[in-house]
Amino acid sequence: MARIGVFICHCGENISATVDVVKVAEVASKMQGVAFSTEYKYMCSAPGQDKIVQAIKEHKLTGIVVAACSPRMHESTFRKATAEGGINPYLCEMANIREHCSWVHERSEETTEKAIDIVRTLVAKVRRNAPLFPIKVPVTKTALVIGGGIAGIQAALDIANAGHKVIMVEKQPSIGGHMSQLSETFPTLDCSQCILTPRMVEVSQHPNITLHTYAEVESVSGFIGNFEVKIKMKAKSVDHVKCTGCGECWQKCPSKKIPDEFNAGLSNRTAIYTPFPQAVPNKPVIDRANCTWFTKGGKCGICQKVCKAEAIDYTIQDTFIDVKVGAIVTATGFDLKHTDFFPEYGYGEFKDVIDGMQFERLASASGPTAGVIRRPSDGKVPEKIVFIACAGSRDKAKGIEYCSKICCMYTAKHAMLYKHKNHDGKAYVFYMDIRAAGKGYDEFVRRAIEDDHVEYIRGRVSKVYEHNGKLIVKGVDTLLNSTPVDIEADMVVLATAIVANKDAESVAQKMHISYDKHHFFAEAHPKLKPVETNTAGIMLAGACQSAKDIPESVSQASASASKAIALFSNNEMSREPSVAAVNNTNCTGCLLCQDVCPYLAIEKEEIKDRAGNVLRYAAKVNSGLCQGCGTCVAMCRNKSIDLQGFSNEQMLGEVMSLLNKPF
Amino acid sequence: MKIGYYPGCSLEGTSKEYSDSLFAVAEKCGITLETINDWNCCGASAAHTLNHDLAIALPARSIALAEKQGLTEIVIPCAACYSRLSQSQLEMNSHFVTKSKIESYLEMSFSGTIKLLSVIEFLEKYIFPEVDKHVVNKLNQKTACYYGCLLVRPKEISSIKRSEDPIEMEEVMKIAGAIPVKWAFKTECCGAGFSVSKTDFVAKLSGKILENAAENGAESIIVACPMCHMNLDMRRPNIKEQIKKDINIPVLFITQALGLSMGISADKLGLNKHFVPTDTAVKCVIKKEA
Amino acid sequence: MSQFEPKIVAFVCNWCTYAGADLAGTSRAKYATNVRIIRFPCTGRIDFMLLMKAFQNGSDGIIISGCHPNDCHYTSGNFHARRRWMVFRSLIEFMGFDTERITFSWVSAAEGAKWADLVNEVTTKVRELGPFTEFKNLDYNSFNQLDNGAITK
Amino acid sequence: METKLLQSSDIPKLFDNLIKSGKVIIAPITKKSGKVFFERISSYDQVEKDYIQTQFSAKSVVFPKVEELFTYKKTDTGIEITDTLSQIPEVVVWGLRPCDSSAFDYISEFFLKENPDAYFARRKELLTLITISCPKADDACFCTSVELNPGSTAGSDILLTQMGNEYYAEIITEKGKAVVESSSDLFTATEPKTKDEFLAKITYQFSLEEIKERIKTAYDNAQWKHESMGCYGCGACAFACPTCTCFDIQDESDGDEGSRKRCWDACGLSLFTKHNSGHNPRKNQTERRRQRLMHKFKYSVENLGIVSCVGCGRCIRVCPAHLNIFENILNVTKE
Amino acid sequence: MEQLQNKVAELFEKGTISLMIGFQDGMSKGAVPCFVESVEQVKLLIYNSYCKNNLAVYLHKPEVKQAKKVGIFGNVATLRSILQLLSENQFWNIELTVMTINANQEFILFESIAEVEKYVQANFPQLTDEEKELIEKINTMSRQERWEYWKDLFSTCIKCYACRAVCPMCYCPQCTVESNQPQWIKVSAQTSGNMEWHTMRAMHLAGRCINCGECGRICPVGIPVHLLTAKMNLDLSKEFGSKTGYSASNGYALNSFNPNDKEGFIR
Repeated sequence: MARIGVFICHCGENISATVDVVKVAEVASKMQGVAFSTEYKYMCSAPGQDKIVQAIKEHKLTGIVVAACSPRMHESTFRKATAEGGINPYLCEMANIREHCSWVHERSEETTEKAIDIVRTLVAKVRRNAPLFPIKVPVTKTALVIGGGIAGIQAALDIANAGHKVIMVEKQPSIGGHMSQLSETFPTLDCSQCILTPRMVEVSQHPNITLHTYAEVESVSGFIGNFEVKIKMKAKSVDHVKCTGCGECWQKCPSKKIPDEFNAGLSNRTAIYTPFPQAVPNKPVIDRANCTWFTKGGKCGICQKVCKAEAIDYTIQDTFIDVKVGAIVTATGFDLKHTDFFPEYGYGEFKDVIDGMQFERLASASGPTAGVIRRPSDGKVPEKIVFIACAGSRDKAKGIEYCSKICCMYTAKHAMLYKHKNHDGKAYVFYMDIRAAGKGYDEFVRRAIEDDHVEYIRGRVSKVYEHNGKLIVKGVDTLLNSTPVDIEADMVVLATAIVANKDAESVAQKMHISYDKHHFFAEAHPKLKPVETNTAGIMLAGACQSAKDIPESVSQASASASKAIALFSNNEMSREPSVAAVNNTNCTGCLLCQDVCPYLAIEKEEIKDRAGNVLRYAAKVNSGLCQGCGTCVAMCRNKSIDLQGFSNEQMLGEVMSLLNKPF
Repeated sequence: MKIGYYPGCSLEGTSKEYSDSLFAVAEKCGITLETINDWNCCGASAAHTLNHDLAIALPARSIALAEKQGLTEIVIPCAACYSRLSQSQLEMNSHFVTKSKIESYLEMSFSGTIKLLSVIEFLEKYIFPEVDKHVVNKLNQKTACYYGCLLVRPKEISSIKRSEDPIEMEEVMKIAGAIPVKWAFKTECCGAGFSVSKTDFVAKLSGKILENAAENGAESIIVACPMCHMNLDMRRPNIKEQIKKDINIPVLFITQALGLSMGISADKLGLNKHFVPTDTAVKCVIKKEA
Repeated sequence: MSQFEPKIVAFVCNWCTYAGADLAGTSRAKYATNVRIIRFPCTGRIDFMLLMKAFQNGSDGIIISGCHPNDCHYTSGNFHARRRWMVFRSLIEFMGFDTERITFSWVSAAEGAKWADLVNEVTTKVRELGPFTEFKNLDYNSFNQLDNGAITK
Repeated sequence: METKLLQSSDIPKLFDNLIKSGKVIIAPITKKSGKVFFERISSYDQVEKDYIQTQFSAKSVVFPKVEELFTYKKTDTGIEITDTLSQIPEVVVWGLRPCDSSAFDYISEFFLKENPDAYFARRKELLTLITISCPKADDACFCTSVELNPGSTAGSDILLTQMGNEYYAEIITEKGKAVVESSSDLFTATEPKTKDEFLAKITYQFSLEEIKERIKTAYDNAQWKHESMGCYGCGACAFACPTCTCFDIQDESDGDEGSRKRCWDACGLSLFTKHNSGHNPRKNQTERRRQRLMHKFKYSVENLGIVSCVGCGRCIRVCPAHLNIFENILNVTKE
Repeated sequence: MEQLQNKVAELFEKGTISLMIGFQDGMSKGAVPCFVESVEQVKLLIYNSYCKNNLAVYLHKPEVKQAKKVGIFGNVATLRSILQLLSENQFWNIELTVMTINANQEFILFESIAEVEKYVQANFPQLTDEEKELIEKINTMSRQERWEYWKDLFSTCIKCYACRAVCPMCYCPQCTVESNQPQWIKVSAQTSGNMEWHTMRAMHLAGRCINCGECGRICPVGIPVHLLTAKMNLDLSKEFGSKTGYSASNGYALNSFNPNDKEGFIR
């Protein structure tokens, strides 16, 4: 006979404000199999948990139902408490009367009734719970880091320095990511390259790190501790073993008119190229889409002729390698909206309307203008620059409601850099709000305004148009009684919105992690699990999760790394035991279940008699591979497979418990 | 082919020529426009600033009447009316409660299935397919297409794709054999909101529009909104004071321009009803070589 | 008399819709109290028999919801489920079952608002349909007696 | 024994009287499947007139396919038990065949001989059987072989035999009398008549005496296997049979409330004798089939002194594998 | 007829089979399933238009399994059953010798399962017109009519499970209706429970049923249960191109999927 304890949480006021918790507890006490029920202000608090421990002892409880918040929030908490009380933690279930009840309904009879029903269904479930024991699985102590930007680099180094193997995959020919494109960095104005490139080199030379540039993740299977990853090595057309990186080839390459991604299209590159001088590895690849040899079918071939190392090989094909890893850090970064996204600012047609990254390149000593800020149209040094913050960001009409977070800071930085380079130049910034929360950030903005006399105008810009050689910026100053402001500028810099990579969605689907509607990857919990995803063993780092500046990306990367390291600190890990199991006396051995299993966890088992002759065949679940989706359970005709923790009895019990009770 | 027609006050008054030209063009293409019986004011400019329900109810009534009349599509040439009717239908369809409330005011049922067409949608849908047969002339002039505000926003109701930099009218003009100019003030405000209270201000805004059109070499300005037309056409003296420039580019309704290309007479199109003489524009027109 | 309040049982997957419902909570979206959520690891786990049971046990409507196609936490559970529902639905359709009372939907972890709307819509719809007496009366013959072959007064 | 005449045209009146007097009438009706079943009816025009034999026998009026013995409900005060005995009404069965009514003699013996069954007793007590003798038969009928005939009065309260457009009524019991008296105006007295020309002709399949004798030694007959391998083990024969009385007590509960039910069962089903251990003393269909046949002609004779087969032929009509009881019996009793 | 008997006799002598499943003459019903265990009994075997039963179901019988080497004679439905069951990994422990009589009344003894596949695929049957008509009739009913139609039929169901007993595809050691931990379907025969049973049966057979129609033919209370599975098969072949009993390596529509499956009701 079950002796279940029911614990109703007030969650401060969060639940008790709309649900009559006392009544719930009182009704619960009468439910079948319930031996004890009570309510308390904060069940998750230490004294709250202690109540459970005590009750188990005093009332010899055989099952626990905690009616509080979502199990996704505190299930583990209360299962621990249950274990402490001396019974199997999996005999504890949570009734979600907060997210699913008290928070979504007004205080009323119905709301309390609903809470009672929720408790009832879970009591019915717990009555049918069985003790479960964690499953031990081996851990492959190698991490995969996807993306070689600052976040990826940091994560890789941290894990590698902890003595574990790391495989880094970067889709570009060089690691470095966006940070390598930046000129100076706020709030210290130290040179981005100077702090980044040493890290890049460290990665390339680290004994524990295997670096695959110009490569992409093709598919991910398996599960935490035991992922199997297929990596696509895009054909570089250059044998990097032979290549000395001398540079002959790209100096001689005739197709020179290809917009240079690294310089944000402000200059051109050749078909065989390294993205930038400090690239790691500093060896070229051939951009086949733009190479005459590949476009014109075997014409040209100059690079091959000039290469003394005979490293050029046009016949190289894409190849695939399979690796086993225990953890994955996803650091695939972000993308920027480009000026062509803004019809009101010239639809990308005005040469001198540029985005933030382009300005970075103009301001960068290694950039196309060697650090002299010139306007792209005619190379003149602009006398007036207008910076427009929140270009796209925080704009429903543009479909981007969120704040891109770093624009306020880098816009201030840009304005400063400009002023430092041209003292008589005028810089205007149109902004909505200035969001400078961060160490030394607000001081930085104030410096821009007060020391460098950058003119900040609080208002939006409705239009930019060309008028005899100038860019007319039509805006408004909302602090000056909304007077329209027209500025004749030489150059306009849009702090365009940070968006997810174009392929973010497909990447997420490859890894089976969820993502928000803007295709930024979703963390497992907004507060308590900010770097994990809801696929165990896959962590997030950097702007692939949301807009971030460098320090944030780095700290998140280190956090992810620490998660991986923690995982690697044991030879085997224990997994949630809610996996499928076969009752092989009933199993027909039709094995139709084999094909539904996405993890190939179902095998064919021989049932033998004592003499060892095969009597029949039956299905068998490999609990190491099974992830507990239960698809096989629903399609097994005579219910010979069942899912621990969500068994047929439990689920049916839950449904039946709603029997003839008025909702 | 029969399409419903909601005139609104302007097209019966200040911009009669707009409706004349619309009818002329439609007739050419074998389309009869059937006016909604007992239509009423759309409530533009006043209602929605005073009383939300009223602002929904006024247009809703006209739409409900149209439904009663068995119309499935209505063309609404006036941009302001179009905006109000669409807004009303949108809210009626998306808010069950509002709908029942308004229906009770109107004592009429409202299905909200009727298709509302702005003049541009109308041209695209019914005139373009016919147009090759009928276009006999090339306008042969640089035109600045001016959209104003109501035609392009809000995006929930507007049929225009690129609200900040629309191109639909340009498409029409190309068909009519004109040369649309690139210019910056397509969607700037003409000041209509203040046409009674702050005429100087209006003149200033409209002036800037004319100025920019002129700078970009426009020989005529094409509009699809009675307000815009009034401000750009009627206020020239006042504008002159404001911008210290005398600009005499004629302002044509899109339907007038199209009409010309179809060889409809200037008078029938009401081109003689404008303040700024339109003959300069009419002169440019040449026969279309076969 | 007071208006009829339908009983609606929602069979949802843990990773998308359950989380979506959580989000609806954290964002304090308000919706009808008529729904009771039963949590499954995946839509693939939802056995059609449970639907029959739910109706038999007096629910007037059912919601089934999980991850959008391609978003399944287990990669393909929802695809299998989708097929199963396609078949199941046409079967009960053929048996004259009122399919209006079963609503299938994809609600992702990010769609708290959609969840709230869904619940409200379904509640309104089922409220209009009224109690599912058709099913509840199955076991009663024309004399309104329990039809088990035993003759009673 | 009284004999009377009843005009066909008066039958509806008879029905009305019976219903008015609060009796429940069970009579043959045709379902959407085209098959004829005994069901409760509210007026004579629902009744099927042209049928050889109903799909199932009339036993369900005294031995329902599911008899709810009682229901219980857990309340705050304790446990409520509702007995269903009081729910049993007065029932008149119309239009069953002589073989069926004779079957009532056997099942009554079965249920009432020692420690009588309350539910059955009550139902039987309130039951009146108005039998109609068989005007036609099919090749499954073999009542004559079990010493009955299409006009036998055994078990009936009234036996009607259609003669043109009037019915010749033999009033056998007091219950029968009561029915007649309740509508005395409809019945006119008449001399006893001979029915034979109005009765169906039934092929004679075997001599019961011989079979009863031979089957005593038939248990080990090798032929059993061949005769019963075809059996699917569906138990349809038992459910259709007027004398099969096996049942199974089932509890259906949801913890707080539930009911105890007596449901039909059949020795043909593989679960019938299956033990919890998984062991099954009747391990295959052959043995189950043998059990059924032996019971009809041997065991029931030993236990109650009655051959529990009335030759209605239902098991033959419903058998998916076309097994034929009298063919089987003949084959397994051959020397 | 002689051909059949001679061939089988031969097979017995060669020791190819130790048990033959066919038909024998039945006084009342024309043809009765018959199990021949020796050459002597071979003369019992007959073939006539009454031979409708799908004998494949008997292949699950323990007695038959024990025989190891089994000969079976049957129509296309029987052959399809065998193929479908092979695709479900059954019969790994019996050697099957399959024979049939084709449309021109010629006796065929298949040398291999591959041949059976060829024959079946060449003579792949459609639903009978009568079945199609009935389904159409039901489809054209209003929803309420359909409900009432089935309700009336199911009310007479006595849960004898004859439909299951005759179905070659129902071979679970323990059927879900017999499971009482948990009890999915009530034991007592009541309409709702009956409906559950038939829904479940149809679902479990969808994509596996080979349309032999036995369940409908034999239902003691005359419920056309075979229509449910037949309808399922129509849909499945339309939606997913499933062909049951088409080969010994048949795919199963409900354990596979296509990311582009089109359905009109999920929102």
